[in-house]
Amino acid sequence: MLTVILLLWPVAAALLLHFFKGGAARVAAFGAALVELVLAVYAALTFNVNHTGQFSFNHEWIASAGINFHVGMDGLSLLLVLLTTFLVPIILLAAYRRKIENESVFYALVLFMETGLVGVFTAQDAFLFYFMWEVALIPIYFLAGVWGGENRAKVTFKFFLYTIVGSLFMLAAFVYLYFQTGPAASGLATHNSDIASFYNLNLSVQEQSWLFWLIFAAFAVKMPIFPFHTWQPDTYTESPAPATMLLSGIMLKMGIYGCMRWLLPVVPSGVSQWQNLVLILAIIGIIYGAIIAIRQQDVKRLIAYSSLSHVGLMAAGVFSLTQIGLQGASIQMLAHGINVVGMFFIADAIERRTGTRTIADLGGLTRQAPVLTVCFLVLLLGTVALPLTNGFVGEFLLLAGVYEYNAWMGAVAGVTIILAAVYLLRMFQRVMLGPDSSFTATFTDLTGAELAVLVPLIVLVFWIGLFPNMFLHLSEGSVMNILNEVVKR
Amino acid sequence: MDQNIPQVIQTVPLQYYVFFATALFSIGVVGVLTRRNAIIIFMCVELMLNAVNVLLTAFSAYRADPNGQIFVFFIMAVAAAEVAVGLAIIVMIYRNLQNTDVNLLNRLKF
Amino acid sequence: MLLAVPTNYQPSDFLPIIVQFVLAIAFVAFAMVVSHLVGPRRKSVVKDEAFECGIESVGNARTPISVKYFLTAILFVLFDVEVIFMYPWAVNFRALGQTGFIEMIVFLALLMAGFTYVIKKGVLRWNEA
Amino acid sequence: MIELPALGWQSIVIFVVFAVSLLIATYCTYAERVIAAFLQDRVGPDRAGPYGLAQPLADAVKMFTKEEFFPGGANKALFVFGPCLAMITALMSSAVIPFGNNLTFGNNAFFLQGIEVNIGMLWIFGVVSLGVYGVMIGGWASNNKFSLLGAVRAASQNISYELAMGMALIAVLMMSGTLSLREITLQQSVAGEWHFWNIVKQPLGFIIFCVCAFAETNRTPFDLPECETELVGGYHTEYSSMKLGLYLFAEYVNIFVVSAVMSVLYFGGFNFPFQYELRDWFVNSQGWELTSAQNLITILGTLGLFAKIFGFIFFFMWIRWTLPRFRYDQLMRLGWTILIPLAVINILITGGLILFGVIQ
Amino acid sequence: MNSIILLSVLGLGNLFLGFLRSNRLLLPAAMLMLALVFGINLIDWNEGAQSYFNNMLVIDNFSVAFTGVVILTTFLLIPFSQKFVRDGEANLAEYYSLLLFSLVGAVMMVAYNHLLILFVGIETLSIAMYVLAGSDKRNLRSNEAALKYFLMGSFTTGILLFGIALVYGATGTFQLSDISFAVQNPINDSLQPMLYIGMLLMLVGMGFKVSAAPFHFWTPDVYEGTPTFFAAFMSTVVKAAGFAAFLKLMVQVFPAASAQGVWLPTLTAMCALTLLLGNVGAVAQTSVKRMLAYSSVSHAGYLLIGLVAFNGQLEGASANAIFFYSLAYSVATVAAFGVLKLVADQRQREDYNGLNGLAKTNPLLAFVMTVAMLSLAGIPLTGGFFGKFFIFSAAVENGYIGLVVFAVVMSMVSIYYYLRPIIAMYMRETDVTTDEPILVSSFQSAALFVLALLTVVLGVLPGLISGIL
Repeated sequence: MLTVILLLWPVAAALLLHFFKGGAARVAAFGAALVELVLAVYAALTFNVNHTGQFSFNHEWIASAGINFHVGMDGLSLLLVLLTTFLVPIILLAAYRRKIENESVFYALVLFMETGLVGVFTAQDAFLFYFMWEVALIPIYFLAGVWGGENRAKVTFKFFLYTIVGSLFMLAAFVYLYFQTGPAASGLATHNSDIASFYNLNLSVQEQSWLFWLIFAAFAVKMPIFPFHTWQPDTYTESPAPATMLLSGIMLKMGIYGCMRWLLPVVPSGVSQWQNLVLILAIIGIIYGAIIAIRQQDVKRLIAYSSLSHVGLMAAGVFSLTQIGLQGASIQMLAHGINVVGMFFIADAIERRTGTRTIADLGGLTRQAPVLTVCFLVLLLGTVALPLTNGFVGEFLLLAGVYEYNAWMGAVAGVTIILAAVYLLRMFQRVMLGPDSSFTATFTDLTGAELAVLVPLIVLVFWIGLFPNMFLHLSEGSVMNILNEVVKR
Repeated sequence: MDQNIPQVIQTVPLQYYVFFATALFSIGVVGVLTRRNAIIIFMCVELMLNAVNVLLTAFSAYRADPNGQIFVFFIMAVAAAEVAVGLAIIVMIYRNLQNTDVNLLNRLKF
Repeated sequence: MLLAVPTNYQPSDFLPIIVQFVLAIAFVAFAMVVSHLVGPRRKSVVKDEAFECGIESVGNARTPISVKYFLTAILFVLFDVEVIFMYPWAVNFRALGQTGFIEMIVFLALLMAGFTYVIKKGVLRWNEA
Repeated sequence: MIELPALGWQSIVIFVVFAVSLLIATYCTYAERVIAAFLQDRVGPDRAGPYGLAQPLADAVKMFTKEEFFPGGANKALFVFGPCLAMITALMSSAVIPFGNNLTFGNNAFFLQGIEVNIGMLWIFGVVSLGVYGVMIGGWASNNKFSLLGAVRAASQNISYELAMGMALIAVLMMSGTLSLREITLQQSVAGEWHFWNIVKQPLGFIIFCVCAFAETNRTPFDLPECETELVGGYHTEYSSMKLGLYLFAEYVNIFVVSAVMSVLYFGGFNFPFQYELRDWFVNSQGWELTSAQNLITILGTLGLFAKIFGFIFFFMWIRWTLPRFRYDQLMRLGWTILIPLAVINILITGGLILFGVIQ
Repeated sequence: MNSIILLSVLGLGNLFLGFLRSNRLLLPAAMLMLALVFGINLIDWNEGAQSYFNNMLVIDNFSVAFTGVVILTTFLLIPFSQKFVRDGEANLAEYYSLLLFSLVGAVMMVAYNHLLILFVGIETLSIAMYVLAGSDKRNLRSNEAALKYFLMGSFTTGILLFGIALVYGATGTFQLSDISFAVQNPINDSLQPMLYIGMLLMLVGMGFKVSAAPFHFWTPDVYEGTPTFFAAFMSTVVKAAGFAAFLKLMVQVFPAASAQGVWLPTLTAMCALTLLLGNVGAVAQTSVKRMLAYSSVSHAGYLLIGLVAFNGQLEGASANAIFFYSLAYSVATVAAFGVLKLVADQRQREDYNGLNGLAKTNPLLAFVMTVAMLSLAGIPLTGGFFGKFFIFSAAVENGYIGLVVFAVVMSMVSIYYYLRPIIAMYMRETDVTTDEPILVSSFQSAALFVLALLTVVLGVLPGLISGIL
């Protein structure tokens, strides 16, 4: 039931937001997001790591088709719900003082999206999952499209088309799987789409082989894995900062989560058949993203490519099919979400002050804005995976997982850390150090509100870095279950 | 009611009616597809309907089943309504255009 | 069977119609041919002009005429078909009995409703438009 | 195939009917003038032949020898076709009218009727309606504004009154239950009851039918299509010689046919009062054979029918010189808003009376 | 049956309301009438099959459901006729009455059990639509639309009738169940070809009516020329009723395996072609109205999938799917046309750029249009998604995977043109012609809101009506 409340509260709040105008809407939205966070934390506190499928709720949705409104949380879901509910207020806070037209609509969309995201992470029914998957897409499309930059129409169109086409493949696969299932519990329909039924299907290797690609297409686009990524840098760049944060901080994770929940256990043979290829693609993505990032002149684009590189690593970890890799992915999802949101926030803060995102135009911010520099550095180091930061735990586990699967691949993937250090530190050096440019002459340091955004992020950077077990512990049971399902067949 | 009628009618083989109706119908179809004057097209359509009427009447008579002929009544009634509307449309166009050639009506392109 | 079909008629009963048709055509053709042969023919441009009471005729005679005529024609088509519907009913009136009569009252009520509408709509107001 | 003798007899009847209708139409022109003269208290045609009886023939000769005129800009084929069509349709309708009961010679019974079909009424109705095409085509083909206007008026008027006419007929059909004119006629004869004629049961229907018949034949007071004060000659303004003759002729043939139809439908057709009594008198008192008596009655009936027809024709002419012409909108309003509702009311009354057994 | 009588009588009554001095009463009256009919119609729900006129007309859940769809659609559409009221349109009462009369036809089409009723229903619907297509008398485009629609429509009727005649000749009856029986147990093998030709001609006729390719070519022209308000009616009510009739025809008349062997491949090919031409055609358009016309063709394609995948009875999954799809599609289309009409009435343009900046000047219009477009594109959270979903599932269940894959690809294509209005509204700037807010009465706003709400409710809680047949 708690899950349902988690799902419904943001929607309700989004609808109520219509009655607020301007600043009041901002406060109300933030309040609503905080309430959601409190609920999620409450869920986390009452969560029993030894049980799966908690807070679950199962009710007929489309009785005639055996589709149920089945939601519930295990550790992995909880982790991502926590991430979502934590980041949304942060993002809302980040939008504070931004000049936004139609504020109430903007915030309503963000809250609306939160429902979609929570829905994706908690859905226990294939069609519900797909439904929520798309529900999360629509608001972000409008957030990016309406409040975005110059090229937004074209860019968001591309984004929308990519993701929707990918997810249609997934839907097709789900429909196919659906027709392989037995009758629904209610007995009204001849099939059902519960996750448990999907896990228990007897599919031939060949079926799994093509089903794999259908389902994978959706996730690969969303993450994005290397050849499916072309929408990503443009979209990240053109979107307004809050949308970029939502995209990179949370939406990316939908893909990874989807792979773990809906791909590996459903078509295990298909996965093992294509595992190598996916890993290679992921590693190409890592290297490719990193190399392109080095060449970038635009701060936002650079972060976007870095994100691409990191996602590649997460995907590689997931597809290593090792416990350690999956665990690494779980924690890295959290870490990356926090880091990348922080990075984009800082990039946005700089852009708002200077009016430019071009690295060459910037420089010497350290002197005018020491607090900003410190925050930036911490997040950057987290991203570079310095020990004691959150990034380290994730990347280490991921690399270990990939290494366990194939040492060579592990080695190549490891390059990511070096490359990340290269492009990130280079950016830091050009932007923060060095002589002032005409753009940065009147730079001011972070305001209180901006600090309020960054402090919780930085606290978490260290918290996860220092006490990763708190989080790993949460997801361990789920990861084991997933691997069991994979091994079982 | 009367078994005599179909026998009398059957002195002309059914195929003749079918061929005749099909020929009429085909003439109508060809006319609709090739002619460019709205009135002529319209008349070709009426020809098609009449072919149907012939066919239905023939079948109906052969089977001593009145349903076919009742159908014909309805076709005639409906055709009359169609004529009414169709002529009104054509008159309307003529008053605007002074012409009934459908080729002139190409403001809406295919 | 709904329609009463008298039994003692044969399709061949209609054959004499051909005879009459031939007669009619023959008479008309005779009249036309004879008058063509007998009558004089003197053409002239002035004579061939349309006769409009001596006033020089202007414009094409195939001009659009009042739309009221079209309306009348269209209405006739509709009402005439409805009347045609009544023929089989009338012929079988006794067989159909009371139900048939009630149905026809409904039919006529609808017909008259349309009729009233048409009249009220001003089809017969010839001095307008 | 049909046996030749039957067709032969019927052909003879058709031929006779044809000739008679032409003759009557011809003498209608004479009658019209004579009656006009009588009503206006002046001398009618009296030069050609005794009492001017050869006048129609003279007219015919004149028509044949007049110049055949084609106006410039006319569509020649249609210009010729118009009067032909008018005439053909007029001539086609007469054959189904039952002019008499059967004559019996030995074992053979002959109907005094050209064509006995079960849909006689529909036939007349259908063919007569075609007549309007003749008018329309002729008027349009003339390329004359008066003609066109006359033709359009004629068409509108004809179709308008055809509705009321059809509806008036429905009431008759409800009583008779058949479309055969012969059956309808026979139903109007019950021994000892000459008033069994439909006019008794259908007075309203008859009035409607009669008015419509005037309009259908374009007779005064409904002769708008050719009203000389407005439209010169109406649709036949441009016509001359025999083509004009055919139009005029067709009108009189139509008068004849309509009169015959009215007689058949409402005035008992070839039935006449006390016919059964007369027959019985011949058989019982004079000792005639039944067939001979019957034949005599048949012939008398035929003569009676013609008497009725002549009466109606006289009525037509009488009206012509009595009533003024309608204005066009009055004419259309009469047709649409008075006659049609009246006809509907007539149908309802008839239906009710039949269902309640008041009339059989 | 009640709804047929009521609609006819009310339509007639409405006609006479037109003689009142003011036409302000007409709109509420029409809405009241439709609401009344809608309620009366529901009385027959779950009452079992009731047959009328010697079993020529059968009212069962199927017909009640589709009657509900067409009446609801009309009800939701009617508020957009307010401009007519404002402008003092002289023939307003006639328009409403024609709509009501055409609904009579639609109801007959969904309730027929005898080909005569099908024919009369189709014609009642069509003839009213011919008139309405040309209702903008002075506008040549409207004239032409009327003429094209009329010529194509009557041509189609001829084809359909010839088909009916041949089927009658082969089976000796017009009654659906009797025909079905005769098809399964042919009396005379020599008549089979006639039956099949007749069947195919009927297929073609119905294909024309629902504008399935290759018989769709008239659709864009007609829709474009027809006044927007009536084009909306055409693409919703006419289509829904047409498909209900089509489905009933195929399901009840020709389920026999031998017959299926003939019409199923034909229909499948038609379906694929419709999808292709509809979607590809829509991509190339610059006018929103034409785009919607092509989109309606493409939706005919999706509905045809449901027809291809029918599973033998009117209560089956594909009937449900077609029902749901019709409703979702109708609601979304009405919303789209409604917004388009409001915009086009004021801005005098129907191209994409006419929508520029609508989000700024009229957020509600933009929102409703967006919901409509997303629904038509089949994006979740809207009824259109579940419509497609049910249709595709029905098809997959019956093994038409190839067709479904093709349809999915085509619906990807469709996203391109459905997003264009959204892009125009939200992401393009206003210009001189578009910076004035569109005047929308609160009444119309309410209607738009209801339309959007209905679309979303269908998209969130499809279970409410998805399995009711």
